[in-house]
Amino acid sequence: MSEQITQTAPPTPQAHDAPPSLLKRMLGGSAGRNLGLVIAFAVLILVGTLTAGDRFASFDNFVTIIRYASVLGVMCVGMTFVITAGGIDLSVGSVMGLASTMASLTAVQLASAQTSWLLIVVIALAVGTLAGLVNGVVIAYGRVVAFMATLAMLVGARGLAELISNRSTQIVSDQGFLEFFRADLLGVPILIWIFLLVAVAGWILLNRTTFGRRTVAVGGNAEASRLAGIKVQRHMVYVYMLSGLTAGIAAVMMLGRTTVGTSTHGLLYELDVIAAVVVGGTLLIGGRGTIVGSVLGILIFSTLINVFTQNNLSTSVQNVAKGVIIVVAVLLQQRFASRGSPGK
Amino acid sequence: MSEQITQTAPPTPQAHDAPPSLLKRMLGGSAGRNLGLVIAFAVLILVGTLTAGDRFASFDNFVTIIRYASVLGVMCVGMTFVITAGGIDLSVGSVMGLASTMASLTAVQLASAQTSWLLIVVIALAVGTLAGLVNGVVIAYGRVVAFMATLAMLVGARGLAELISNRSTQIVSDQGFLEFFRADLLGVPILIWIFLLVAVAGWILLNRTTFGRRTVAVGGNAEASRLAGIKVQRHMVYVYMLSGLTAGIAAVMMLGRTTVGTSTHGLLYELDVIAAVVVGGTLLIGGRGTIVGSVLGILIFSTLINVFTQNNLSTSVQNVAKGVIIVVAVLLQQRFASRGSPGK
Amino acid sequence: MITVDHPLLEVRGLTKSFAGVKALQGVDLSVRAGEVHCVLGQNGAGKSTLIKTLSGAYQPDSGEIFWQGERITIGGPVAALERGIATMYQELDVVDGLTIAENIFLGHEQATGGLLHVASANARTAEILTRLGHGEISPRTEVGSLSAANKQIVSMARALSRDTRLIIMDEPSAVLDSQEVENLFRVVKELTAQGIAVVYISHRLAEIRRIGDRITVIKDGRSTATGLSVTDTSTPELIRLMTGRDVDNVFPAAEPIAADAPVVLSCHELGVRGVFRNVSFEVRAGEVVGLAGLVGSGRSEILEAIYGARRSTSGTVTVNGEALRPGSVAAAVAAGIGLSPEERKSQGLILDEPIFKNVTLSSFGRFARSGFLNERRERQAAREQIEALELRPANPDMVTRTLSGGNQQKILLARWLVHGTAVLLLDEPTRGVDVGARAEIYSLIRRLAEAGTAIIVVSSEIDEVLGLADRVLVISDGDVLTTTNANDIDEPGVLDLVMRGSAA
Amino acid sequence: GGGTTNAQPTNASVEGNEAQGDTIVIGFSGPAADHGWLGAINNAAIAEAEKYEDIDLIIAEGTNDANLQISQVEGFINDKVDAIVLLPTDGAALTEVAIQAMEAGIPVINVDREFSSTFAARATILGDNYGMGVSAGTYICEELDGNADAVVAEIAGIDSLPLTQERSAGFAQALSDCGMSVTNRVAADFTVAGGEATTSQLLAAAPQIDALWNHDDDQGIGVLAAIDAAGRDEFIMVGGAGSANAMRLIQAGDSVMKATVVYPSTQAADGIRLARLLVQDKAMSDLVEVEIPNRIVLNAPVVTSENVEQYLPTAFES
Ligand SMILES: Nc1ncnc2c1ncn2[C@@H]1O[C@H](COP(=O)(O)OP(=O)(O)OP(=O)(O)O)[C@@H](O)[C@H]1O
Ligand SMILES: Nc1ncnc2c1ncn2[C@@H]1O[C@H](COP(=O)(O)OP(=O)(O)OP(=O)(O)O)[C@@H](O)[C@H]1O
Ligand SMILES: [Mg+2]
Ligand SMILES: [Mg+2]
Repeated sequence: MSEQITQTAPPTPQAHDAPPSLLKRMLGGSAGRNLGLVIAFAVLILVGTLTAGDRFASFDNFVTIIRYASVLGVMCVGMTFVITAGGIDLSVGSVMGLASTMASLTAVQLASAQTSWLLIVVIALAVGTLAGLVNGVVIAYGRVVAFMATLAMLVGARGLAELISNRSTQIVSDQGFLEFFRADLLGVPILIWIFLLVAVAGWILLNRTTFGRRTVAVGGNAEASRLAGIKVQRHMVYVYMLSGLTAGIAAVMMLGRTTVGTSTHGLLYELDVIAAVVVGGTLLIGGRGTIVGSVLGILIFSTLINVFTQNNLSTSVQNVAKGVIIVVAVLLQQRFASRGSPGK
Repeated sequence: MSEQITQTAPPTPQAHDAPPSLLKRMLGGSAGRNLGLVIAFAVLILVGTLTAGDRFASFDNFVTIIRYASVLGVMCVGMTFVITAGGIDLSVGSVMGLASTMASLTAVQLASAQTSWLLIVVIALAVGTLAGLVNGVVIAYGRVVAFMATLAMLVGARGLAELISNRSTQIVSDQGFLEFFRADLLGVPILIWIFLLVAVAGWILLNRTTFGRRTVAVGGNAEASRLAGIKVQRHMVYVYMLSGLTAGIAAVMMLGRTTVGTSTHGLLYELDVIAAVVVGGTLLIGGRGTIVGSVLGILIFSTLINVFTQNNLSTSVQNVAKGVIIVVAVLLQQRFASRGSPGK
Repeated sequence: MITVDHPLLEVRGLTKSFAGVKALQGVDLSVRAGEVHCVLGQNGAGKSTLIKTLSGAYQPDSGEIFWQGERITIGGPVAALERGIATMYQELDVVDGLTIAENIFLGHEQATGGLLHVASANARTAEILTRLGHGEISPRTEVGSLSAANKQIVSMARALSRDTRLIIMDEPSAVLDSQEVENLFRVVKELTAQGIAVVYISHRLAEIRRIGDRITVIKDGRSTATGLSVTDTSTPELIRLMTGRDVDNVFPAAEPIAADAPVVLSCHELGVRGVFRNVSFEVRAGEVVGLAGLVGSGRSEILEAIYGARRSTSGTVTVNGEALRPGSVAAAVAAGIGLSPEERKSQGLILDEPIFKNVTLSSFGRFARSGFLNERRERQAAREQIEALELRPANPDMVTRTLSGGNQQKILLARWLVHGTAVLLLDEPTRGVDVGARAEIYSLIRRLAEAGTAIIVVSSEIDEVLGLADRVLVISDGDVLTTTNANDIDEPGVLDLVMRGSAA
Repeated sequence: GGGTTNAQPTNASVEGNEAQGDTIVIGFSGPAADHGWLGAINNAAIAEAEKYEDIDLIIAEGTNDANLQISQVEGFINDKVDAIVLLPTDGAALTEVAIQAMEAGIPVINVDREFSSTFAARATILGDNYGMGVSAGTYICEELDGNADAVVAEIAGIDSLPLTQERSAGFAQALSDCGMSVTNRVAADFTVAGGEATTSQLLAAAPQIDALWNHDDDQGIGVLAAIDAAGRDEFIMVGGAGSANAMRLIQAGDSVMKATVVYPSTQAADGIRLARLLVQDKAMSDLVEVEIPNRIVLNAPVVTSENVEQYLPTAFES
């Protein structure tokens, strides 16, 4: 297997002299790795501008695109950690739904009491993190394959959300909450600022901290990491908690965006989130992750939807195109990345 | 030399004589590996009988359970090969929908012409196999990660099915077709016979043929298989074609069962199918697969639904229970299997 | 010796590069029927690449291959196998989920119309295993449950299952103990007696002397000498041909340990149920203790239990007077124990990460302030060790995967040097490492000991254990048979003990 | 029990119908109640059954998979229930099993999504999807005075459902009758989030809109959230299905929401009642005809600020 990897995507020649040149570092670094994505994104914007003109290429429209991407984008940041660590989290969509339901239910029940709307936020984040904790413990200590453990959470969390909400939609009427999350700051919606904040925090966490280093190490070789003294199981739990936390943040954003909490929030989001992260260049087998790539990945998807809507094309056509684009993007990604992912 | 024997079965000190006893072979063999499943299944039947009595424990009810399982079960057989070979196929549900749409569309358009109903069958199988071919080629030769390639097919095939059917449901009115697939043979519905046939054929193919050995080998160690002279890429294509073929067979069965072809057939089936296969004991990382386990896995799921329905429990409760049961089943499976799957 | 018009296999001017790496730059090789032809060279010289082009796993960029005088191209593994070239690869190439018989007939299954003949495959496998001196292994055994040594035997059996003219063995003895190596040699002699040629790759020059007929030396992708006679070439000359310099292939002399050297590590009645029991010994500062024994005797497990990578079920481990929590690697590392594991690639390194991150894997936390890493300082610390150990290439940003075995081993040592350890556990520190790097690692281990580190070495090469260690524990089937000064016992002595131990 | 369609009904008075009869077992199966209207359908059915002591309701609710729903109906047949009330996930796909039930002597009441054969149901209760589209279109025609240049946007529900297609067809027909047409159309998925997401895209694609029809008031919450976020109020919006929430907005009159088209959420409840009458050989009161009708199509009235008081009490909560 290890040989296949080196074969599939030939390693770029590496300079033997100690500090690689700036250009090489750029190309070998995130700009180079993301070149395929940047090209894909540029082509998409070009197509949008050509087919929909000013309606597409307007500030407001870009805000629309990014605001749509922001809820999913926040989850992409958490998912990037999980996948980099060699795991997968199929439950993010469901957990987001569950967190939104729990938080809005509290909001509705406390509508009379004079509690701060921060409580809504705290509950959503706590529910998300808790679900992540359960995922992490079952995977790391129960040694259940991540795919199955989080699939179980996907099914279970959705059921739980339906049960506690009795399948009804909870409308949040707390004005403080709504005003905050539906507001603009410097002409840009708060949701986009939150997305930006989470992405930047995620980038720093992954690339500049010991937590990020551990995540990459565990995903690259869990056994070697364990024997080097890293607490692999505990770290995996943290990583899933992080993913749950971002699902909780996404739930708050969704509450702000739609004003309601319901068990149907986040349906099938896991597929879009995973697709964006992998298209972005994070290796599904672990050991390599890029937040910039994940953000570009989700922006590409949401621009795609926008371009199609601008041109009045049906969801069916969108789906066919999306399928093709996923494959093409992964292929491009492999071509431009310094190392590709193996064929399985 | 005594070491091999102690090595093969780590915990207990073993007798030194070479041929293992019958009991040991049983426990180490498929019965032992599936013991967890058999226990789970037995418990489920017990619960059903205790809570719903004769309504549950009747021949007709068992036929209902198995007939429901048969459509999914056929796909489980194909999926067992894919997962054993180290891949994954998220597209089976969509491909089944696409095949049912294409086949029923032909049937509707040829209603006047006097073509045999075998054409419906042939088209469904061909569409399924073709989709599998595309998956296989993109994965094996394009080296796109299986998860992404088949996710793209999931999205794309559904879109295509909607496009060609213009989203309308196609009613098959060919009497020959309907009579055949809705008939009973020896008091048992044809669909169940087909399921049985596919399962037996799959068992033989996996356990008694070169193709099966190679599937296990490719999933266990792709590079070693290549060096042993196996054409790994070509084999992967065959495996995905097989999965597509079973989706095609399932489409025919679905046409027989519902009399209609529609793009909504098979929605989310991939999750149930994969869950059943993995709960059944096929390793998600490849290299080990069991058809008997997969069949037991899907029967457990369909019995579960039946027991819940008999007891008037809501889908929400069902979902929560299903989530718990997936995790417990995988844990049991690991305990009783001779080797567990790793934690990621 | 059979004389024929043409050599069985002849290779001229073979080249092969991988995107930027010139692995082969002109290799000549000529193999006669019935001989054992040894290929020598340092790590990364291109030996495995050479044999992979012969087995059809790689396609050469240029050069000619002649088979019995006829020019051929080997298009793929099947083409090579059909001509009668079978290969035992360096990386174990067996499939864990299949039985021994299934592995052996993989790719040429005994079948009609795709349907397998399980019984006949098992019967033929049993025959081959018996011929290999392992008739006691059942052909139905799943390969995943075998030890590395037995997997090597399966690999060998696979080569024999075909009608072969030439068997290529890429470091077959690396995972074998001396007893198994004897067995291997017996089989090789049988094969050559039947006119089958063997290409044999090993870093152990003593083995070459015992079994080889002729030698080809490869250096930096070029054959620097071909067809040397084993009997006419001295060891120093071989080493010069391989490395381009003189290497003292002797173990560095050990200073006697100071009488007042403190006990650093002490194990008291340590045991892991079903694997080993009642292991008690002490290691003092500056002392090197060797664990000798056959493959599968439990030596790795003892190291793992000390290190907390495996939970001990009885006994205690004490470092500098403090008892360790069982089953906690983090506690062991914090107490100053370091482990260089047996499987370098799968247990030791993150192959796709740069050298410096592998070097600091156990200690990167130290280069961080409230969680934020300072990569500059980290790289600097790694660079110091890289230079001290003469790790090549000396570029801390190089990806680890491309390094030779010896240099990868040095990364693991560098890791613990950066971290700073009181106790160093070395499991097979020279497995697959070439003569030059071996000598460097030996002297490094000595230097570390002299600096006061307590060291435990496990090696399948008994002479290595005896040469490196001050004191030796002989282990068999999870029992410590004896503890003695390394000077008071020799290789036959150890083997004798082990034999009697396992017979008892 | 054992109702047959041949027996003569015995009573047609309201009091007679309310009187307790033999206990009957009714099987009810519907699609996954994954959104407000469907939830309301289920809840209303359960509430209706609870009103009668002589009804024993078995619920096999909640699936969008025809295969599974068929096996649920098979289960009812195995259990020999007295009647089945079925809201099929796909009318055509459930037709055969419904016929099977009818052949086994179990009357089937078809709700909302119609079977493809008249032999599959003893009685059919439908909302008027096409009529909904027509009502919405007609209302918009009137409000915009048939201005042919007006920008009319449509936010559909799940596009692959026949009911969505019927609604769109009715809408297009009514608009074309007054010389107008749909300029922008997007399809959501009946969820709040889907409504919000598609609407925000739609609003970006259409900078100026005159009227907007949203098929479903559940996804309407999301649609309104998106409109609010975009700060748009230049158009009138018409809803669909008629949730209490939507009606309250119409009543308040301070949003773009001006009207909604009712799609009764009481269909399954009516189905339960009909099933009971059928099995107990009763007739529908207020009809002269003693036999239960084969087909009942419910009205799709437009609710505006003028008549909202009348509809609000029976509207469903999201
Ligand atoms: N698949 C590959 N891709 C890129 N470089 C490779 C590949 N395989 C080998 N190399 C490089 O080619 C050179 C020769 O490697 P090779 O494995 O043939 O050495 P070797 O003589 O077998 O060494 P060792 O004694 O450690 O087994 C090395 O520099 C190695 O890094
Ligand atoms: N993962 C495992 N599960 C069960 N038993 C094991 C496992 N690993 C090793 N063993 C058993 O433990 C004993 C010691 O094995 P091990 O291979 O570590 O010994 P060793 O002396 O280190 O030999 P080697 O030279 O191969 O490293 C053997 O009987 C082996 O079969
Ligand atoms: Mg080599
Ligand atoms: Mg060992």
